[in-house]
Amino acid sequence: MNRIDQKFKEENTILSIYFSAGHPNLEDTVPILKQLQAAGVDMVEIGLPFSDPLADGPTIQESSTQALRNGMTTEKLFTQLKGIREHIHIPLVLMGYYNPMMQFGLENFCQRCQEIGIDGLIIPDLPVEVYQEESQDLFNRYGLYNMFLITPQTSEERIRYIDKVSKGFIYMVSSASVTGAQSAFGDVQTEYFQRIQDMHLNTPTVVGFGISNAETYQAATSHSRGAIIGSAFIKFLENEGVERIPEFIKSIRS
Amino acid sequence: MNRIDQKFKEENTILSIYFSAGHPNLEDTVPILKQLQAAGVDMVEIGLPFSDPLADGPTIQESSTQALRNGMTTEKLFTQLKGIREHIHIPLVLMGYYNPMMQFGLENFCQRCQEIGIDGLIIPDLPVEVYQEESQDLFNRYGLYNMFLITPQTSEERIRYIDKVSKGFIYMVSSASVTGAQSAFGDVQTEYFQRIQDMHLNTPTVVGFGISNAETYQAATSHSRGAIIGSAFIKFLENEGVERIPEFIKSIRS
Amino acid sequence: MNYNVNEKGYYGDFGGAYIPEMLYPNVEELRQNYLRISAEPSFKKEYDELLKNYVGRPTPLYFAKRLSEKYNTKIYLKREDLCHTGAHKVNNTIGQILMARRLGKHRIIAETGAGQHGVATATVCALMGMECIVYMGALDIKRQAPNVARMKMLGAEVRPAQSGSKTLKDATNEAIRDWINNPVDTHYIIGSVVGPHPYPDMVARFQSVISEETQWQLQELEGRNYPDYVIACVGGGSNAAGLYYHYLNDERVKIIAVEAAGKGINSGESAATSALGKEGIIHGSKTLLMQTADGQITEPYSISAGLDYPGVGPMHAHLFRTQRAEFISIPDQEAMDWGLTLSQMEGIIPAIETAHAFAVLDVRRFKPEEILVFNCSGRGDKDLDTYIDYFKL
Amino acid sequence: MNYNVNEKGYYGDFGGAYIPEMLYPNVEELRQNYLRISAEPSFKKEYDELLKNYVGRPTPLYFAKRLSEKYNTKIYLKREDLCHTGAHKVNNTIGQILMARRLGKHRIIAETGAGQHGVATATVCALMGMECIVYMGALDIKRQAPNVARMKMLGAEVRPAQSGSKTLKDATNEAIRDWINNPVDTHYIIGSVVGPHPYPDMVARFQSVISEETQWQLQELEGRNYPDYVIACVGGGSNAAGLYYHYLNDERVKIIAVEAAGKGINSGESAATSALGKEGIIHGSKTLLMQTADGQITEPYSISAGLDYPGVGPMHAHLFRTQRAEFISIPDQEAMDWGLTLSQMEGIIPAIETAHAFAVLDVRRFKPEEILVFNCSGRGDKDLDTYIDYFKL
Ligand SMILES: Cc1ncc(COP(=O)(O)O)c(C=O)c1O
Ligand SMILES: Cc1ncc(COP(=O)(O)O)c(C=O)c1O
Repeated sequence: MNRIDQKFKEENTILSIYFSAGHPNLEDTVPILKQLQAAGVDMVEIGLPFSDPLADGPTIQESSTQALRNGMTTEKLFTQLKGIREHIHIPLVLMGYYNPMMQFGLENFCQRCQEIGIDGLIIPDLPVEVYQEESQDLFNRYGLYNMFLITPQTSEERIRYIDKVSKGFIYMVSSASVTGAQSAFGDVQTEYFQRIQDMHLNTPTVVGFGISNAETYQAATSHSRGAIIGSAFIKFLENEGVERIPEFIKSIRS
Repeated sequence: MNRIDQKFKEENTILSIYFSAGHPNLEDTVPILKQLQAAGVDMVEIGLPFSDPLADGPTIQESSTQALRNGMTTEKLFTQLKGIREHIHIPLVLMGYYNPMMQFGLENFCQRCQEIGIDGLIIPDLPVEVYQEESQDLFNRYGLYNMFLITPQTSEERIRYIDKVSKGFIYMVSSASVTGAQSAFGDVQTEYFQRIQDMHLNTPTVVGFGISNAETYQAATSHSRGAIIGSAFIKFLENEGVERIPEFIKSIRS
Repeated sequence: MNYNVNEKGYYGDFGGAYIPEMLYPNVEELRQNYLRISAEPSFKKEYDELLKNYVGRPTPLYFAKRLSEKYNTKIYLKREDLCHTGAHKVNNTIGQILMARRLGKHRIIAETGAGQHGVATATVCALMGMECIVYMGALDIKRQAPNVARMKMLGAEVRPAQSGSKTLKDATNEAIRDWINNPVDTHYIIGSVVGPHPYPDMVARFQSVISEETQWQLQELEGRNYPDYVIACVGGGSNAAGLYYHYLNDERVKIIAVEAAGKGINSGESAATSALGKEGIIHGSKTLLMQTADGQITEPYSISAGLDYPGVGPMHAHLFRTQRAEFISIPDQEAMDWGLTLSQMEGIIPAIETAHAFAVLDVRRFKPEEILVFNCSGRGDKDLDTYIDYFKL
Repeated sequence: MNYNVNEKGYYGDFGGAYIPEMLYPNVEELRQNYLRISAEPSFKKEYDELLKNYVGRPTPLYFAKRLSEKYNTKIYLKREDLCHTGAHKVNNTIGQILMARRLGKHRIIAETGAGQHGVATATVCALMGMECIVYMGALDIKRQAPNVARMKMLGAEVRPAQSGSKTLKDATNEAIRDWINNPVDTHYIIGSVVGPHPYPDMVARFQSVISEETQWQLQELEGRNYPDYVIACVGGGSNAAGLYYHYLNDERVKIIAVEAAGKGINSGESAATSALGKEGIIHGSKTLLMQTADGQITEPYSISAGLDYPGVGPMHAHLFRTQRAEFISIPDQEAMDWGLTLSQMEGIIPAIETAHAFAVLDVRRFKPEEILVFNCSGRGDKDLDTYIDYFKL
């Protein structure tokens, strides 16, 4: 069974963390993963940095730019992650834009993911229709789940469609906004969470974008199966360093 | 008899000097006139300064601008010239643009000229046709001659016409060029002088523009009844001062 | 009354050719030939084709919807700003360069203030492969660097006028001097309806394409070929002359001329010739001009270089004196504000000259059914530095 | 072969809509409606009238006599430089603003590099009284001060893109982010035939008025409605797409696309996408783009800001791959020299982008009877500073 499915079976509420590989320092990838697992995080999205991350907010953009400056590449990331499964058992998702994957060679990319033990991919600029036409077969062949996003503007019809195509989880974008921390959710978001909850989808939903603290984590997970923290975690990393990751995780789950 | 006619009767070769009233210093007008007469000059053109002397070269322009800065006005000039005939007996011609005369009031202007004893006017921007229509009668009434210019481009027909209208002398522009000293005349100019001489006009011709030294004076007067020196005299005045005027005149007639 | 020029080159009391004898052959050659040449079919064909295929005529007659709503009247803009080189000036330079060629001239001179006429002249000279010298006040050369660069790009020589106050008036003097010095091979392309006859009439005729087009465009748009008002700014007066031309003798059409009041008519820094000027002679023409009691021409002032001229063309002096046109003067500040208003309400950044005309909307009332045609004489790109400075953009 | 877009939004291998889900509703709404809306009679009427009365269309098809003589072939210039705001860009922004209104949007965003598209967008927003935000690289804001001022004059807000290299690519990213953040009330006016389907097709259709006019103009001038060559510069490719459009499937017409070689194709400072690019995804479209082996998009370089883009539209990628079009790349120096040549031979100062296209005359031979149509995509006023610096004018 895919580790993602396994995790959603085992845990009621999933805490997932996003970080950009190669940031703050080029070789931080593995130490961060170890710290996160040790701190009890349920899942990790490893960001493959891209020069033009147009679906990301300023914090992730900057971490991505810094990672590239540090020398991060697709090949480099795969090299870092080689053998990672000797230490890391939680589900690992690679999150990146489509172009670097295409240039790496899509099949080659999938094969390397499989070798390493990557469980799934999130590719923000690969819409579901294109996925079905261009890459679904390939991803399946290498046992990779592809996760899709839904937003407050996604129509019910389309949500149902995405639900049908989805494996693993659905990434539920909290608001019509590129990623970036916010300190609380408003009524609009709560209503949206409720609306999705009431749809009783087959695929579990995980809320992302704007989760930054215990309060927002709480709010998100009361309507969904989990939450993904990105910007807030990256800012913490920058300010406090890899060693203090457990404190961050504790503050969320407190 | 008008002093101009008288002079052309008396003298075979006329040396006439132009200067801008009020330049180099506001009160130089009368001293300059006295020096010129004493030095044996036959006639003087007194320039009435104008802000936009578009038929003049740089030297005269600048002297004109300086004169205005010094405070020269039409009224001021008339005041300076009041009683001048007690000392000055050679013909005096006022040379100026039409607009300041219009503003002074054309009749008023003529009357003041007559009172002072001015013999004639040169108004570069008053063409002969307009003169005939607008001012001939008036000028006649106040005994003022109006002198016209001809240039190397003036057609024979037009020269004959101007000759018919003219009194005093015809101002023969030496070359197609705004005033400004040159050190010698070329073949083109000599041919032009000859051509005009061969027309045997009724009105005496005086060459102006580009007379700067004995040589050009010589060349001009060998084909005409006289020459007018402007720019060269003004430069001399600026550099050497009013007192040394006799030297300048001597250098021309040597 | 007839408001066109008479046979002797006068508009009522104004006009004529008060020129030095040195210019007589050139001006006379032009006077004797300009009507004949411009009536030749081959001339008309070449002129019309260049206006169409090169200049981009007809320029639109654009109904300004938002402005019309705001002022509750019908406002049309004659879009001379869309002409090649960015202003109406080129209508005239195209005509004159063709005239110059037919007169056998191969050297062109011009004066320029803001540089628009200089650019339009340099442009047609490049088009015809003719030598071009543009006189421009040394001060204006510094103030209008982009237009100087355009002229140089176009292969023209820009000669600084160092005399006087080193602005437009002096550049005109220098150009005239050049013409005096080069009487045979040179044609002087004057940039407005000023100068000795036949220039005011010739330039007005070349610019009259503006009202000629306006007639059929209005016919198409409004079912009648005349407006209630024609409104234009007046520097020398060429864009205004062009817009008024075919309506001069049509008393159904009211004429408004807008001059630059500068810092205010009584400030001593103004270019409102009709208010401040007296009859006199400037650049070969009897007209209204700003001058001292002693007849010295005064330096005008306007924030817009193209209106910064101490006279108006003789046609306009006549329209003023006969009250055929109403003259209104607009200070710098209102003109600048209108530059912004037109930009933000209609998406058209006008030349500051042009902006003056629109300020009429704030000082006169118009009826809802009245049709106003404004001459949008030029675009504001040349004025960006001034706008930037003024509005701290 | 058919070179138009197919139903799925692809030109051969290129095109599509590789967009984040957050953009799906907007892009999908556009995709479902753009053909229907632009076919509505009321839309066509409004669009055509604005092109005519506001933009100044038709733009002339000008026979460049001196250039034709020098190169011994028939050279026509399609005069998009005469459009209101100074380039072809406005054909598209007029269309898109009308589209946006019909989609009920009342807030407009755009990206801009040199500022031409930003000005064209700010212009139509002013015209319609709509809010306008233009994203522009912080570096470009400094380099293109006059166009920034024009946008501000027009009432637009210019927001600096501080990410990445602070130029066009980053401004586009910022605009996309804004759209993600404002999914309901905002329309994003993309400035070239780039971005996710239906943008490349929609923009090409709005620009296709260029070849539509060229057809009847050539018919009038040459008695046949097609030339032997259509030649245009390609940044994103919108002016080229407009000129090629009605000739895409007419094999009698040869297509030449001119890219910016910058300091030379192998210098590391170039924008010659066809020579240096590989298939990939940029700004939502699968196309050719300049990128590292690792798939990071590289910063392009060209002296002309409008060609300084690391990709080309998918139509052009397809024209290149199928060899329907010949791609030529021209270095900075030749382009600049052509800026001067066109100025001095025809009196037209071209945008530096535009100047690139003409350099084809030096690298290809044409026959005397062949008819070439160059797209004169924009005027060079925006580039004066660059010209001044480069030629020390
Ligand atoms: C745009 C524009 N409008 C008006 C003028 C004023 O000239 P005129 O009064 O001759 O139209 C100028 C002169 O440069 C100009 O550039
Ligand atoms: C005048 C001009 N030409 C060409 C371009 C390049 O754009 P495109 O390739 O979309 O026509 C630009 C872009 O700013 C431009 O301003």
